[in-house]
Amino acid sequence: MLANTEKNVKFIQGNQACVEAALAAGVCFYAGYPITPSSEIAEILSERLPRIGGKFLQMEDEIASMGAILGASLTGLKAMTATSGPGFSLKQELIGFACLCEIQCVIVNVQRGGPSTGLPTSPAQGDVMQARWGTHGDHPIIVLCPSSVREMYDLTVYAINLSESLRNPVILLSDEIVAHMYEKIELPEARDLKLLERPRPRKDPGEKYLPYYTSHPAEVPRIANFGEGFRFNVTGLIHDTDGFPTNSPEKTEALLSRLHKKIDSRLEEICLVEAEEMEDASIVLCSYGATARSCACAVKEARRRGIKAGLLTLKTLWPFGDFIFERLNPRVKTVIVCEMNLGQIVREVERASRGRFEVSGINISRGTLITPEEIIKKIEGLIRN
Amino acid sequence: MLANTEKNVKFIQGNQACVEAALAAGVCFYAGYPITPSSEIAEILSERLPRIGGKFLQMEDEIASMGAILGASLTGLKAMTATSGPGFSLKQELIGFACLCEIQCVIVNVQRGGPSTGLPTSPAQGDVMQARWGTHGDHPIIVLCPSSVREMYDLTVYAINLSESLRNPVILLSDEIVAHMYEKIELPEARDLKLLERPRPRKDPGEKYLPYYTSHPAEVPRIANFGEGFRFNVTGLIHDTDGFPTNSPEKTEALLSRLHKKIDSRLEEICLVEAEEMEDASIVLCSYGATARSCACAVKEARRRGIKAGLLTLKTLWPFGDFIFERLNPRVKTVIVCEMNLGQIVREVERASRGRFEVSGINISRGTLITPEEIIKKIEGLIRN
Amino acid sequence: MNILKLLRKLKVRRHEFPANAEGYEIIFSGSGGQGIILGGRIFAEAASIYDNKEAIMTKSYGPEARGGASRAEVIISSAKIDYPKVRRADVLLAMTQQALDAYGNMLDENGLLVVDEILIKDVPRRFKNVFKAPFSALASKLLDNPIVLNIIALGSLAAITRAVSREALIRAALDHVPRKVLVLNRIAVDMGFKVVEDSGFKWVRVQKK
Amino acid sequence: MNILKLLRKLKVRRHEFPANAEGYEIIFSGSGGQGIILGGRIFAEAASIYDNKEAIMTKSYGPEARGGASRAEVIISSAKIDYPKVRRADVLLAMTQQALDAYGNMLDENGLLVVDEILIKDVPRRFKNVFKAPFSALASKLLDNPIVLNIIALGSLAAITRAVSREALIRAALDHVPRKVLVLNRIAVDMGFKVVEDSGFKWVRVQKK
Amino acid sequence: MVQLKDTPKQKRPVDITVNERWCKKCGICAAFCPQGVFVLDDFGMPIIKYPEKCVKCMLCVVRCPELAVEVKDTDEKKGK
Amino acid sequence: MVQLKDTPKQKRPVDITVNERWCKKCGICAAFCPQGVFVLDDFGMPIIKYPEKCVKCMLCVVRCPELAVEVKDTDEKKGK
Amino acid sequence: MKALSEIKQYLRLDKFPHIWCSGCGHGIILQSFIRAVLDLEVDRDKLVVVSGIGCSSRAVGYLDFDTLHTAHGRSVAFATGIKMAKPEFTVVALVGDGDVSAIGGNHLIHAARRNIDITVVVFNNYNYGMTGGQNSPTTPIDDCTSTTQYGNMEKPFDICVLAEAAGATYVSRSTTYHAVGLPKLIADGIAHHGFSLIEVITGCPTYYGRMNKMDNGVKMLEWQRDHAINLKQYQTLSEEEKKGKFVIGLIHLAEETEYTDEYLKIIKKAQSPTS
Amino acid sequence: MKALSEIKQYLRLDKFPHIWCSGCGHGIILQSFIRAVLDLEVDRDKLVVVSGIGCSSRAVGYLDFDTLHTAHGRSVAFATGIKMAKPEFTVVALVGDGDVSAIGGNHLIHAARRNIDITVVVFNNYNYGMTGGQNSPTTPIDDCTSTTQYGNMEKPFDICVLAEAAGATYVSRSTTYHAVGLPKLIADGIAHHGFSLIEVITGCPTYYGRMNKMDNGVKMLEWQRDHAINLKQYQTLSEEEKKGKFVIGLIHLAEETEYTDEYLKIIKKAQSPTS
Ligand SMILES: Cc1ncc(C[n+]2csc(CCOP(=O)(O)OP(=O)(O)O)c2C)c(N)n1
Ligand SMILES: Cc1ncc(C[n+]2csc(CCOP(=O)(O)OP(=O)(O)O)c2C)c(N)n1
Ligand code: SF4
Ligand code: SF4
Ligand code: SF4
Ligand code: SF4
Ligand code: SF4
Ligand code: SF4
Ligand SMILES: [Mg+2]
Ligand SMILES: [Mg+2]
Repeated sequence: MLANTEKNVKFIQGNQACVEAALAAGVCFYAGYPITPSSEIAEILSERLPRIGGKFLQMEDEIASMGAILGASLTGLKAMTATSGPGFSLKQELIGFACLCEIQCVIVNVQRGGPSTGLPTSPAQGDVMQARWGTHGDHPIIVLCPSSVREMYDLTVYAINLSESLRNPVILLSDEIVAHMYEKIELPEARDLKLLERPRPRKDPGEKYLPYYTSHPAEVPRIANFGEGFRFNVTGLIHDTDGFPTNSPEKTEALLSRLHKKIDSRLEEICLVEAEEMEDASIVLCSYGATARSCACAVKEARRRGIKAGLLTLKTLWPFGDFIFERLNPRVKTVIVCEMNLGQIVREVERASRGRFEVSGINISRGTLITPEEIIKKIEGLIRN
Repeated sequence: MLANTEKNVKFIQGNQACVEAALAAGVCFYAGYPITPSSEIAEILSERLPRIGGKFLQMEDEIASMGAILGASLTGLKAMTATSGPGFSLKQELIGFACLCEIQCVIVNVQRGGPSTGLPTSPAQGDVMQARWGTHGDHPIIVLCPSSVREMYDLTVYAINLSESLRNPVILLSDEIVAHMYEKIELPEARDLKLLERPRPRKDPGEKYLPYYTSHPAEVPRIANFGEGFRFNVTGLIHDTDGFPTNSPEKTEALLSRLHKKIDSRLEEICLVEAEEMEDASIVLCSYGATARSCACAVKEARRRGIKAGLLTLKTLWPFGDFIFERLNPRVKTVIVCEMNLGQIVREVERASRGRFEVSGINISRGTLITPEEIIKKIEGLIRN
Repeated sequence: MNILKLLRKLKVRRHEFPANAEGYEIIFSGSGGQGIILGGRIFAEAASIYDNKEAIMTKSYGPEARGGASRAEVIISSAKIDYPKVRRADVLLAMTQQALDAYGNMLDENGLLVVDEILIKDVPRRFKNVFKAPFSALASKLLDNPIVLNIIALGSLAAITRAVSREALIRAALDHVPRKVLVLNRIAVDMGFKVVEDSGFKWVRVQKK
Repeated sequence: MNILKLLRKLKVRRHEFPANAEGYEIIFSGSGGQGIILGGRIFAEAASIYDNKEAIMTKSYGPEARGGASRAEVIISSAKIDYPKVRRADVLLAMTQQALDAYGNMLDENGLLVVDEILIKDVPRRFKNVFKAPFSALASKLLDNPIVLNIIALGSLAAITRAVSREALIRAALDHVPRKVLVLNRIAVDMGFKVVEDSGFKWVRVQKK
Repeated sequence: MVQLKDTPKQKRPVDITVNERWCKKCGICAAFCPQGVFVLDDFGMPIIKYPEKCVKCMLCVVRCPELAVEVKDTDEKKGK
Repeated sequence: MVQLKDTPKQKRPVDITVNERWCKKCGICAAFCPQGVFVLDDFGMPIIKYPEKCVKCMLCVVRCPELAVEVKDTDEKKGK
Repeated sequence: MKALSEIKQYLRLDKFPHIWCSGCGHGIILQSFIRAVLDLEVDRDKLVVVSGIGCSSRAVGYLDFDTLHTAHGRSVAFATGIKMAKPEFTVVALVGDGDVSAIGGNHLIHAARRNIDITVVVFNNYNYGMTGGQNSPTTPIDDCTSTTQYGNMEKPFDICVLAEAAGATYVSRSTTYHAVGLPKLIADGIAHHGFSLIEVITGCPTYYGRMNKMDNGVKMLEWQRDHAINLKQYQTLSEEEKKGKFVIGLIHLAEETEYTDEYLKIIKKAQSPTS
Repeated sequence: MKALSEIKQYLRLDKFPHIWCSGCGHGIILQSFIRAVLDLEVDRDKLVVVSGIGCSSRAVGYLDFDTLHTAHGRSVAFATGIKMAKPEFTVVALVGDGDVSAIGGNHLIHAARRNIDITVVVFNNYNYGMTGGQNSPTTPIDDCTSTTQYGNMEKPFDICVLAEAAGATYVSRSTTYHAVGLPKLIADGIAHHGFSLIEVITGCPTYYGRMNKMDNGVKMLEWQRDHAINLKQYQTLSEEEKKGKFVIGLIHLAEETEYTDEYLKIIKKAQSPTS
């Protein structure tokens, strides 16, 4: 019985797991603006960060929060913010800035019912497409989605690692259920965490420092931190490898393509997915976040009823792992995408399917979790037809 | 020779055509914030609107502009705003508000190079997915895309009509080329325009006014204007038919589904597409906006070279017309989507294809128009393989 | 009175298959200031950390969070818990009339209802197994501290259901209270047990269908 | 000097097929304040509204719009114009050295180059057909108004190319100027024609390949 | 003002009511009534114990956050 | 201050330069030079016509929007 | 003083009891606002009441006028659009301190600058009640909130001073304790032709109060009583005595051209034949 | 006075000539800013210069420090993050009137409120130069711009008054005409420990100037010369004479606790064993 307390086992909510992970992974700067259901992240950090000499800032709005963490990140600190739908919409412009300028940061979006103010205290998964496409212009992005308190921890660490090592914003797309759900979790020792750091300039400051130069097109540029003597420029205009604006079509193309290759060339590494009961499955549930819990429950029940059901739980939503669906066992006849929205990831699965299997969706947006019963009903309906 | 001058033929830029159309269609309220390459719309309206007693407001930012036009629209005026990428990102939160509260308005986004500040004076088509998914939560939206000065006029009128009649924001997604391009256009007489108006309450103000009530699920609610004595409530929270907040899962589902049905049930009517040389085409170019002009040129050249090429020019980007691709002649082997971005509508065509034909993309984002030569090269490459 | 009819009227969704069959699904409900959510959390934590079971807690609240009914849903099980929400509660703790009215229909027909007999005046007859105690009065009158009403209730819940052990509950409770009220809270747990013992109340759990 | 080599160095993209073969592709270039864009617009408008042809104009400018080189691209044709940008210009009007340097390579090898001989000191030898005139001096010295340099140049362009008629050009120009300078602008157009006539300059257009 | 009649306060009794459905028992009416008209019951619900003391200052009405307190002249009420 | 020698301004001539690559011919240097040191050529380019009149007030330097005007003591320049 | 029954005619009675906590001051302001409208005899069908998001902003749901519950911080922008579209309407924004001075600060100062005839009533409870009591730009120094657990280190805005500097032409302040005089201050703001702001100090016993030793509505009102002071009295105090006190009553009043009036002049100018 | 050659050591020479129009005043401020930095002997490797979007904001591209060209209006928010992350850095924002008082107004007043040690230099040319000369929140009444062709009807902000009301502890104003004294005002702002704002009136001959009969840099400087006046002189003027004049020099100075200092105290408190 005592074992648990010794092993640093905690019974905490997802939002707190996120904080614990962030602190363990070295985040020492947070700026945010309160919004349900993400506020606990800010509240806990406002108490914890000063203890370790870190900085907590409550800014005047979400845009300012985003600006502040990007400024802090440019000085070398690991920085993050947390918000929910309305705030996430407001952050979009500066998310694009971070993508283009390759400024690492983690943005937690605890999804609630939308659109607009929507259902502020209810869960939803309506921001999945927005997380990919919310800012103007082509940009690369990584979006991770936890379905338990444990994953809230692990994916927070992963988000920080990906962001630092790839110099790209990473969005942790949680939902009200996972964020407010209390579960038992054993917190790892900070020293057991594998942490990745941002690529550093190879040389000391000198004449010709090219912050955005890379030797091959999928590499991550070795951008210095402010204050180290490199005296370089960062701009949201399309820029050359020297960091200064350019209008050149060739350079524009080169920059945008490098930004995308940075992510796409690491697709399989970035895309985490969990497969359950997939060996012989002919009908596959595909889900993510809190909804994956309903699916896990439904798969067990379906198996109990003799249905060959399997489960794919996506942890990485973007970049989208087309390859996962390309490699599906040909035995798979149908993939049912289950999500608390009116049809978002199901579109991606449809696209990735290329007609190789049927795609169906359980897309419900009403502020409550989709139930295992609803899923079973759908499965049985599909089998009957 | 005199004919032209008598017939009200003008040689004007796309942005001005948009203004002429807006005024002809009854827009009498504009609020905006300057941004290249959309500013001419504001500049011309700032001079023209007062002449007709209309209101022009330059607000402190794009968010305020969006708020102001929604306020004005609620009082019964036809209202619009114009912006470009960065401003469009900022407007996202309130676009969601307008969708949920069913407030008609037209938002012009003259696309320029992105992401972030990007290439402010160069054309791009990088905001296509954002236009659909940019705000948080599931929401219905209509996005139109002109490829000539003439279409800038016609689609502005169409946008206003759709917005008014469906009580939904409509986005006119132009680009720097079309907006700044001068072409000859014959302006119709205002009286020749077919204008649609917002559905009005059937009864005078009385005890039980339900602004969001509809008798069947695809109907447009008959929401009164402020100041008419109905004394109703508008909220960005999920609301009941009476306009007041509710948490009920059933009512939430009903509202969101009605909002989407409002658009989806009229899919074929909303989706404008132009087909050229499609009768016997085996290779089809699919494009929109300025890029469609390159494609038109390329199709002619391809035909000259004996290639059975056809062209689909999408005028309505969202809702996406899956049916267009479902009904393609089986002769069509390949669809090449041509767009000034790194792959947006091509994903939709891939999805809609369901493996029935090959989908390929010419996706170039560098601040200049894709050339007919590049398209021909792609076509010939595909034919060779 | 036909119970089935009543059930239908109240729109209890009948489950098509049992879930978390071996575990407990418990709803803690009351109004904002009563510490109900914290109570649920302590109960779940006791089970999970100190009794080493699986437990999960979720909360539900409207935008009217601050005034209206609040509720915590706790599932305690020996196996991994997939679906985190309570579908049909084995136990419902209701500390206000409003809460009982709002969540009463989530209780299984054979489930246990625990209420504060002072704050709740009207317990519909359809509830078969009802344990009533004056938790609020016990807290304010006997312990001179209205705040511990939730802890007393937890003690009673544990006593009746045995879903958590007394020791685990005490430790979990003490984890969450300021040092100066440790003793008070310990006493509160014991009082909860005592109330049940004194009443001789028993509840035999029937497996949910 | 091998012209082909030069061309390659300057990265002139060779077209794989002729487009707008029957029409004119004209570039108007200069610096911000010279009214170059307006000049292009007047020229295109003359063709489209008053000569009843098809015409299209697009502009290009960097974020450095306000100081640097600006350019208008005009296509005039008897047929519908699909692709709106100039790919290989038949005519290039350059009013600053910077503009010539920037856009010179867009001119077809047999194309016509029209420059201000005062503002442009260095015309590379590869240009075969060059018409030089002191437009800026004509405007400021003879007409006492530097602003009309663009109108004079339009006159010359029309005179050499016949892409628009003199009448159409005059009418289009007058549409765009304040009433009090109508006469001045009319004279400016005529002056542009006169300069060409006086010089005896001829340009025979060769179909682009 | 001129009509000052011999109507001492207790002679024209007022009608003080608390809307129990709306009242949230905050105690404000009782705490700030200058005349001590209210007392709170065990649950915090205000009881109009000494209506005759009321001077109709209306403080309880305007400060009740629930718009639950009403103070009227008795005859006024009758008029309805 | 103590070293006030007999060096009238014209005796220690200054070296005034305009960076022609940067100058945008705005005319500010010429317009506000208290001594009329500059004149503008036909194209608006400033010519240092009367350097000897310069009092080294530095106004032309600090007001040149292009950072194109430099005023130095001649010997200072020699030192380089 | 109007009877409660008259007030109730302007309420959406079926929405009561309201959602605010016991002792929350927002309901007091709600009543005062209706009293102001009643006293002015505003045409209730031409009165639009706008709000943002926050507990305070929920006020509009209880008012039987045309009401608009916008997004967080944006009420003043919407109000500007409404007033511009229909200058003949009376437009009022009921907003929280967070809503209007944090995320909505820019819209506030710009509307004040324009001196557009909108009335803004700020429900200032020194924190974000709706989201659980985080500090707001008005939280006093050293006070505890959910995100300033070591005491607030940020200097607060004086919203009245800010509004005046930005261009507001009517500015006043009061508290929920001073509910008797509050309707008049609000009515004066509405009647004023130009941008008006009335800051009302109100209590959030659930969060700000609880975290600062005022865990019920009575204590919050007491605090207001003890710290608010009118200008005349204030001026008689020593510097030492002034500390912690704040002035209530009219703070600033000026006559300046109003925005929609000026716009009508622009229209005239544009329509005049010479233009 | 430092020689131009010294100034040039702080320039990115390969980026010259700069993009600004002939006669644009922004280059004058650029030089003055470098002079201030030189005079203060700021550690050039610990100086971060931030800007937004606008012609003025392009200034950072020419300065050989760590420079950050953010999004329109957001420079002060980024600057806040940088200063909070590294209190030992000197952080300056070079911004336009549109950038900082229109879209960025909220960040400005909140940074001022916090009194965080950032220096903001506002290049106020009374319009949005970059986008073609639309009116800005500082455009004087009746002036013409691309979007106020009938004359501007909006009352402008006095940015200095606004900043002071919001909490700024150093506020001054000058013009490009007064370029000799400008470096000192900027240097004082940088040296001041707290939030500083220096408003510099500058010319946009291409747009604002052209539309208001000042179509070159010389005329713009003349206008500044004729309308700027120092406080002492100003006070001697009659009300009539004051019209159209504006005060230059130091406007406001106060000593107040600085934000990052206060945060360090919070850290101490949090780390103290009793906490
Ligand atoms: C864009 C956005 N950010 C944050 C929120 C979350 N939020 C809702 S209300 C609120 C603050 C409310 O404070 P205040 O305006 O003072 O009102 P109060 O609840 O205190 O009356 C916040 C931050 C939101 N709804 N939208
Ligand atoms: C979000 C956003 N909105 C609008 C713009 C367009 N824009 C660029 S600069 C600018 C105004 C610049 O004015 P100011 O800050 O005064 O600088 P100036 O050019 O006058 O020096 C605007 C509106 C933008 N880039 N981003
Ligand atoms: S003030 Fe109102 S809510 Fe409070 S106790 Fe009195 S009647 Fe009830
Ligand atoms: S009106 Fe005044 S005296 Fe009468 S009960 Fe109310 S507060 Fe007391
Ligand atoms: S001030 Fe500078 S830019 Fe202007 S003319 Fe003189 S040297 Fe040239
Ligand atoms: S330093 Fe003074 S006197 Fe000398 S040239 Fe410059 S402005 Fe004229
Ligand atoms: S949380 Fe505070 S502001 Fe919100 S209703 Fe409760 S007391 Fe009022
Ligand atoms: S447009 Fe105006 S502000 Fe911009 S560079 Fe030109 S003169 Fe300067
Ligand atoms: Mg508040
Ligand atoms: Mg400006």
